[in-house]
Amino acid sequence: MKVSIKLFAIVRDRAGVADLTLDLPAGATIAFAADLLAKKYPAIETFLPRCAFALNLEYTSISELLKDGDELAVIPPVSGG
Amino acid sequence: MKVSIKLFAIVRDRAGVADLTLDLPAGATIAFAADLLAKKYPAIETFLPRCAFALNLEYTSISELLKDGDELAVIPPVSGG
Amino acid sequence: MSDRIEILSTPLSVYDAEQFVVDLQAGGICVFSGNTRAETSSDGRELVALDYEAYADMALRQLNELAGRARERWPILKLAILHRTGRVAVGEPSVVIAVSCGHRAEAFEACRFLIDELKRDVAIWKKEVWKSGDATWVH
Amino acid sequence: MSDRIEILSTPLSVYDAEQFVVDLQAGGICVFSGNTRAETSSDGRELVALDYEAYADMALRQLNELAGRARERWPILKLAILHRTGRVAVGEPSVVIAVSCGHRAEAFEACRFLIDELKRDVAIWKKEVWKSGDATWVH
Repeated sequence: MKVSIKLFAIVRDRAGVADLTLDLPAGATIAFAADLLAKKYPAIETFLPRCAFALNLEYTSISELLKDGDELAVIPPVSGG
Repeated sequence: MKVSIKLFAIVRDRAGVADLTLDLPAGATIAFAADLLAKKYPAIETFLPRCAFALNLEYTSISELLKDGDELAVIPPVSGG
Repeated sequence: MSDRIEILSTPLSVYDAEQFVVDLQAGGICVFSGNTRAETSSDGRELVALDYEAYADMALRQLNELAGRARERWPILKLAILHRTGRVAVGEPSVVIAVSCGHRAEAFEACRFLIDELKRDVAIWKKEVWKSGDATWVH
Repeated sequence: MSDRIEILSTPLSVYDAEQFVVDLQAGGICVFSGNTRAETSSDGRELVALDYEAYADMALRQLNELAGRARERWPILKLAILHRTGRVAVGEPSVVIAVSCGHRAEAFEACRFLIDELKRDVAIWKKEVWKSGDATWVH
């Protein structure tokens, strides 16, 4: 299944990419996708534990299951305002 | 001695006058001037106990002594803002 | 220290007050505008305006003193306090307060303090003006 | 219900936000403007701007949900939340929030709630841009 990934701020800068698509096995969780991202972009590995995740625009837990067509965003600690 | 009196809002409306001068005996207090105002303008008598007094632009107590040239204002409960 | 404290008989500008307090050191600006609110009395009369009267010499002295008390409590960069006299129609501002500070908490607190104290103490009065033509002092 | 909630790449107008929330039923309007504050880093570098980035789809959804939570807690007449993306120079606003209510306490509280929650939760990030040319994300 294909999951669209969005990276922002420091994570996007370190990975050098803002949008990508991951091809994941059925039953993959957000944690699984995060591990894959860490392997693909070693520069973000140490920062990922400080990030939250948003699935289809809503914060969710890393144990959540992904499905085909999902949009998964890595959310570094926010600093708006 | 002459004391300048200023009336505002409901007290001014009831008395029908905004500014006047009272001729007071030496040693007169604000309370004395207030009694005189109540006699001069019976329409304000019942409202005066709800009023504060400002002597030369500052709130003060009715036991304060007046002196020649003072400006005494009757301050109904304020409602600015 | 930069304060703009005025009692005016002409319409107040929230924009001017806010622009006055803009400061390169300001991270937070809080502006309060107190407006005449549409109202219907218990006996069905409609409010059209509030008429404000001030003991201007005293009120200005009080507002300056109030600004000084706020500056003692919060690290205020700039502040503006504007208050109307005369007729203020429904929807129009009778008072505008703007405060700039390094951080937002201070700006909110100082602005709230200024309007609360202004209403409690300052020598200004308002009269409700009803559509029927009659008017009643608020005391 | 009347909300104006926008993420904009162009300069924010405190005036527009305030005018948007004017309402005949409003006795109190509270406006907050969060600005880039001049700053010098511990090693002597001068801040020239903040660069804002938003996950706009999510941030707008969050801000709308936030507005809904504020409306459940306070009797809000109108509200505006505007947030910048892109470069915001020292002295310029990055966020403007305006709330109108019948009474002032509600307006202050709702406005404060909105900026506090926005900063805590909404998918927006800023980068400090220094005169030296380097830039650091605030996380």
